[in-house]
Amino acid sequence: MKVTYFPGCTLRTKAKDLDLYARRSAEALGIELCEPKDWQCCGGVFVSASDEIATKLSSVRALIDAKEKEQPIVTVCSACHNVIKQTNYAMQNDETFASRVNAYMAQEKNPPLPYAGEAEVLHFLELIRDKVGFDTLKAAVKNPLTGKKIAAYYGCLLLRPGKVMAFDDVENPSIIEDFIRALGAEPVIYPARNECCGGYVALEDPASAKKKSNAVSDSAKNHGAEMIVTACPLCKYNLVKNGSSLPVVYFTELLAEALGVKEV
Amino acid sequence: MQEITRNALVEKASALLADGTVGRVLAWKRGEFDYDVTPAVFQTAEELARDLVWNDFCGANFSKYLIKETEKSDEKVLVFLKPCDTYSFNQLLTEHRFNREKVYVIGVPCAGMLDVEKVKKSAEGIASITEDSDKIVIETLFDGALTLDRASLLAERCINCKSKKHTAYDELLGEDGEVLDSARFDEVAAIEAMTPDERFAFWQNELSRCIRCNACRNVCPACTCEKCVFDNPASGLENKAASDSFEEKMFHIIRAFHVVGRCTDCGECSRVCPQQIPLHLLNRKFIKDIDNFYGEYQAGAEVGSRAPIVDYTTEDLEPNEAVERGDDNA
Amino acid sequence: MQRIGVFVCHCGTNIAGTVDVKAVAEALQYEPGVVISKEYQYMCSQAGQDLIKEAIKENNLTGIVVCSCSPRMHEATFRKTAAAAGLNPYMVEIANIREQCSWVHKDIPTGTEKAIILGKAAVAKVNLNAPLTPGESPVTKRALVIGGGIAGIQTALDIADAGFPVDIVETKPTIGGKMAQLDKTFPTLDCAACILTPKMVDVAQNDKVRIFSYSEVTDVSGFVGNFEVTIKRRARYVKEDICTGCGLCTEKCPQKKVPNEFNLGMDNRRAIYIPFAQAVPKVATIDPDYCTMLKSGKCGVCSKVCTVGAIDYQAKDEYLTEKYGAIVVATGFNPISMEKFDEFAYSQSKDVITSLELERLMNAAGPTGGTLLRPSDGEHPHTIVFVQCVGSRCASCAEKGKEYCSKICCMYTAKHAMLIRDKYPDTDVYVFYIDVRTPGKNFDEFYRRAVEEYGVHYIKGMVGKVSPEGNKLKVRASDLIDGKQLHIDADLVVLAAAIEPDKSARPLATMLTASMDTNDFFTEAHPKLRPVESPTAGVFLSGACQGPKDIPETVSQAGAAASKVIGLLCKDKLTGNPCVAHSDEWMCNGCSTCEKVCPYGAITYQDKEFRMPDRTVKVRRVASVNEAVCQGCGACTVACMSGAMNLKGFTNQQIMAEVDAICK
Amino acid sequence: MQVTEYKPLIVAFCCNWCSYAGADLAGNNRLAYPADVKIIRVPCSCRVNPTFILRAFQRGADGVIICGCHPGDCHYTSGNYYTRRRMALLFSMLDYLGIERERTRVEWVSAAEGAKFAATMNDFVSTVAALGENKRLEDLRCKK
Amino acid sequence: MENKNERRKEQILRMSGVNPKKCMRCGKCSGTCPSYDEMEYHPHQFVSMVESGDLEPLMSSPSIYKCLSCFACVDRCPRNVEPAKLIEALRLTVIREKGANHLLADQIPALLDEEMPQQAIVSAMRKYSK
Repeated sequence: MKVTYFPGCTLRTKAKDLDLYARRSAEALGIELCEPKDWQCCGGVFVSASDEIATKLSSVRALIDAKEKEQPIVTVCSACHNVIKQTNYAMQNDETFASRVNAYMAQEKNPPLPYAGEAEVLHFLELIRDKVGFDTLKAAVKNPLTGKKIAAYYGCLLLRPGKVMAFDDVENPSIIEDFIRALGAEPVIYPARNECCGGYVALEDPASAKKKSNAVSDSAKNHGAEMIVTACPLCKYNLVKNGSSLPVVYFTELLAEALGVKEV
Repeated sequence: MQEITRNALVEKASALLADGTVGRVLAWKRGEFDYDVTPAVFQTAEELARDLVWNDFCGANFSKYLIKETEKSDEKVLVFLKPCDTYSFNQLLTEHRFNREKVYVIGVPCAGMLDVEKVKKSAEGIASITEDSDKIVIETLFDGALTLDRASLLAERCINCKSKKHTAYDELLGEDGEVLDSARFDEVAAIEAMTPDERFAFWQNELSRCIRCNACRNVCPACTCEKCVFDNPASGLENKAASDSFEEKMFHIIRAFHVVGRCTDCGECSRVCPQQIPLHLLNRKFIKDIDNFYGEYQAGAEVGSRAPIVDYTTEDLEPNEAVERGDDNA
Repeated sequence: MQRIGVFVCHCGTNIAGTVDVKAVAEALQYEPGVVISKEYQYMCSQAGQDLIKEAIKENNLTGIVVCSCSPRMHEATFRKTAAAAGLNPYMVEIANIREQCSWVHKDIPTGTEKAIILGKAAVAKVNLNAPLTPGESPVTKRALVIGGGIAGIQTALDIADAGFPVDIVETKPTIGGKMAQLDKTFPTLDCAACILTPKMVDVAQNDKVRIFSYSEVTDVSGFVGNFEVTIKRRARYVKEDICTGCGLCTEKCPQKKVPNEFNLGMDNRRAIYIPFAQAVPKVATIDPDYCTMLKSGKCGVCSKVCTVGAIDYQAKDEYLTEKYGAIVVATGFNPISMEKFDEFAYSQSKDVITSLELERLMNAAGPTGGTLLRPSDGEHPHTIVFVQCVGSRCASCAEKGKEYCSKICCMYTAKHAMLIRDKYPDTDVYVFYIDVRTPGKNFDEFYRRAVEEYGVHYIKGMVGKVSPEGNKLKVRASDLIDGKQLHIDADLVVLAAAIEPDKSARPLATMLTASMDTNDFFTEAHPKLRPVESPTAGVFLSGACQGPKDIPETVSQAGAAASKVIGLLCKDKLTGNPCVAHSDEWMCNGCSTCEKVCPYGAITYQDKEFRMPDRTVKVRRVASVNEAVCQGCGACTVACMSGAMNLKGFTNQQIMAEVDAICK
Repeated sequence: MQVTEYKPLIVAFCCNWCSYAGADLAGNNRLAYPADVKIIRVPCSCRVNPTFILRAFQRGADGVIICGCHPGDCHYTSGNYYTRRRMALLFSMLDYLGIERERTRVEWVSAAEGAKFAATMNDFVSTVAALGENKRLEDLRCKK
Repeated sequence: MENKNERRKEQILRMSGVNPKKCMRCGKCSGTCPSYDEMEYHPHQFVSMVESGDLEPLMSSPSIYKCLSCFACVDRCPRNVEPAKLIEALRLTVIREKGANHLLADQIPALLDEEMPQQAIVSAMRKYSK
């Protein structure tokens, strides 16, 4: 299976692990990750104002690339996924926005056909759930993580806005728990798993971010978790920076470990 | 050139006549010239062997004939249907116009039919026509043999073919195709894009040629009324000939309206019009509007579907908006 | 050719002030068919009517046109006048030259000209009128009530009281409905069972009432006064007439792990069961999904212990067809699923419950014997949070809940809060509300008592999230009055779930051709003036199937529906409206298009034999209109492309004649 | 002598339950509208066959308006919903044929909306009057 | 002045696509907001103050920078009002009117640390700048 793979800038710098293990695991699962040529930063945050066009063009370029290759576009970073998915939704549902974007795109060197949200946007976890299947994953596991009690941390970007992301049940998600089970470990359910870590204010108001992050890591710990797993570099940063007493790892690292491809 | 050979049809029909599955066969028969193929009923293998044709001129849609043919005896009727014909077939079944049990349908794949007018324009004094894969060879009385591209002679409805998939059959010759993405609404959109004056002039020009021969109505598989309003003195609409500048418009608007949601866009009306009026553009306008206003609907895609004209939602658009919406589409 | 009389009314100066009535009468007398044309001061007066009657008799008139006020005013008057003179009342047409002419136009030439044209149109129409006679149909003097909750029970009792036989069809093994599950009722706090069960007994013992429990309606045909209904009696594997309801089987059944739906799955029952002690009919039912005997043929304990031999494992569903004159729908409501509101953690914690579940937890016959205990650990909850409007008043585009107010939640929550504070004064009770809606007799007083006397904390604001942490439920909510975000450690959270019509209502509406709104509530014939009738003649509405209702409202509507039914069943014959659709069978194609647009199901198709001109006999499928059901809207006439379907009194030809007359 | 101004001929189909009653109410309240409007009473707007509209135009009408109960308020529950679809398609077709779209209209007028009825008719008459005589759909035989 | 404020309100409503009239004042947004305690004005007040045109106090309040854009209020609002989008539009309006970023580029290095992911920096710029 070939998919268009959008790594995003954080995965090239501070979150190299997230990227590296995603690549190794994908290979082990027989998925070929095709990076779009000349991809640009997704912008880090989806600006919900409908008259913001320029900041969303890089996502549209990546989406058009995927559409032309007739592949789903896959990301591992929650933020990239959120931005690209929301941009795609706006292209499908907001005619004014879409026509303005297409007008911009028509100015490009090799103008593409008008884009109307045809590409399929998948998070790496969705790719595993919907295209690979957790049963297949389970069968591919070489080093089951038996006995580990792991808390899945969703944060907000993967889930919300629920209508747009359509990732899982917003209030009671299960995809990462199912993922953890497939790897042989035991998921820990705790109520703060879909609360915000305070990510975006990390720079602006570290005290507020600390409060939010600690609430998450404390809740996970109180429910008996030994480890927190996340898909988001910013969540990881916030939790670790603010003194999470539990180790925080990327889901791809766990995946690579279970598939026996962590070290090569 | 058609994928299935004429002999395959003859053999199939003869076998079904011989084993008593069917009593009669509805198929195409050669006319005076190679291009004027006509519908015919065959009752013996000999007739079939002698007269049945299957070539690029077999445009006629037999669905409507089944209403009368199935009533004639208790035996089953064998009918050959092209993909587009099966939509009409299903639509007639939806309307309970004949008994499905009395018909044996053989689906025949279709590579598109030729436009007789285009053929006639391209050659004078046609003596015979033969098909050779993507070429058509026309023997003429004056200019010898002409070889033409088959594609250049295709009928408009076949260029814009909406489906190569049979929606009904008992038996299929060859492989079934798919529903196609066609550009059949492009012409409608082009008219919508004109100014009102241009549109009026366009239709005035087209419809004023109408001679009220009723061929469009008589061939239309949706026009199967026991008594047509235009033939019924009690309807207040009866009129045998166009008597004023509006009469023919009224006839065509009402006719198109009577088949709203029922017209499968088989294109027979335009095929038979002796004045070459593009009547399908009226029906297609309704189909396009239905798709835009109420969601896509293809009459005859399945038996028993409910046409949008006899359905509603509480959120439908207002008639005054409908015209404006039409503008945006243009 | 008709012989038509024209009668132009002055209406004092109302018409004559702006219309030259003499000129109108004069102009119309030369219209085709007109033999006499007169004007008079007041046509509707006795003298005016006498003038018309005499003219009809003297001139052997076959039709009349009255140029006067609106037909909505005096059409009925002039029809009676015509009938009194021996003329068919449907040979009368009115030209409205007052409301639609003299009153809206200023000068006499304009008014006169228009009046003449309106008159001509009426003459043109009457030329094509035909005498019409309204049809009559008999009335089956028996009523069907669908649904055996308090609405259905009350309706059935009232109808039976008037001496008419009634059948109740109930899908559950017992009647009683939602009210049977309740503990106390507001605003009087009397026990629900104490007031409901006597009514259940009344209905069971009333010899005019038959109860078909564990049954459903599967088909309805016919029309007002003459419905034919097929009722499916599901196999309960226990002979209803033999079972004594002793309950021995339900004690001995080895299959103990069946979720008890009467207690909303909070405890278990056996595979053979009687839903509750006061069930009516009090007979056991075997649940085929759980009974090992039915599933694998091994067991048979109930049959062995039954002393009267009532068990019948071979039982099959039975169908029964009955005739009814009237049908009452009383299918009731259900709370909506809380699945899409998991910010309140309903599916994550057993201690987040719905209000109906709380009713069972507080009911002496419930899973806890009436002691309020947490479902998770059986402890007494000390802090309880009530969340109002869960799924009610949601924007329609929210796709989660319902746009409407569920109406009953404010009051039952006040009741719950009050009862809890009364029984367990050491409990803190918080109610988060958006608005407290108490428009009912003694309702607001009741709510105020909860606050003032019982010390329930009413907080204006909404709960944002409930997080199960340990054995607590952490509730995060806003307090809009104090401008605070509250964090409450609760032991129990109670959700006031929105209510929705029972799922059986939609297919039932289709069978009855009764209309529903977008929320699947049945629509009434008129929202103010005919609130208990459905627009489909002979179908009546009782209780929450028409909209959210509390018990007092349900009972009064049930009585109202019963009185409408009684009014109908008292009649021996029904007279219809003769202006109904009619199909010309020779022209009909049998295409079924008209049937699709008929809102009343008045059109059916049948295969009929026709003698053809060539003397052969042909079987043709043709439409036929049930004149007793048709209301005369005319939707079918336009759907019919051949023009076979026409509307009496408003035929295609008549309307076109009017168009022609106006456009001449 | 003043030159007679152009008077359009307007046919209005009104449903018996709402719009016809609305027209009566306009009369009761003496709300004037041009006499060019001639009302034909039908039981429901869904009784209006497209044929009637075309017939009116053929015989020389300059505008045709159909009035019914507001959607959701139909006396027959669903009649006006069918009207809405039929007329949406018919009007779109007339427009497609180049016939001035302003000559046809559907309005929902309740029994309580006498003022709306009069206002609607005033507006429709002036719109059609501005278009002038209906040349595109006239019947040469019948028009004087 | 009056007009400027009206125009500004319209602009905010258009940018955000929010119709504050849909709000039924239930306060669920404020009951759900994780940053409630850091705010001077709370999500439900954003909605009602924008509706009444009371924009100045909002635009000069630090509260608009306290929103985490976590969208919990958007998902849980029973009326689809989407307060977070409104707050974002307010923030953008302030920044556009000021013609400068809320955080200045030379302020940022002082706020950074070794581990902070790009994502945070880029989004901080995007979120608080134009």
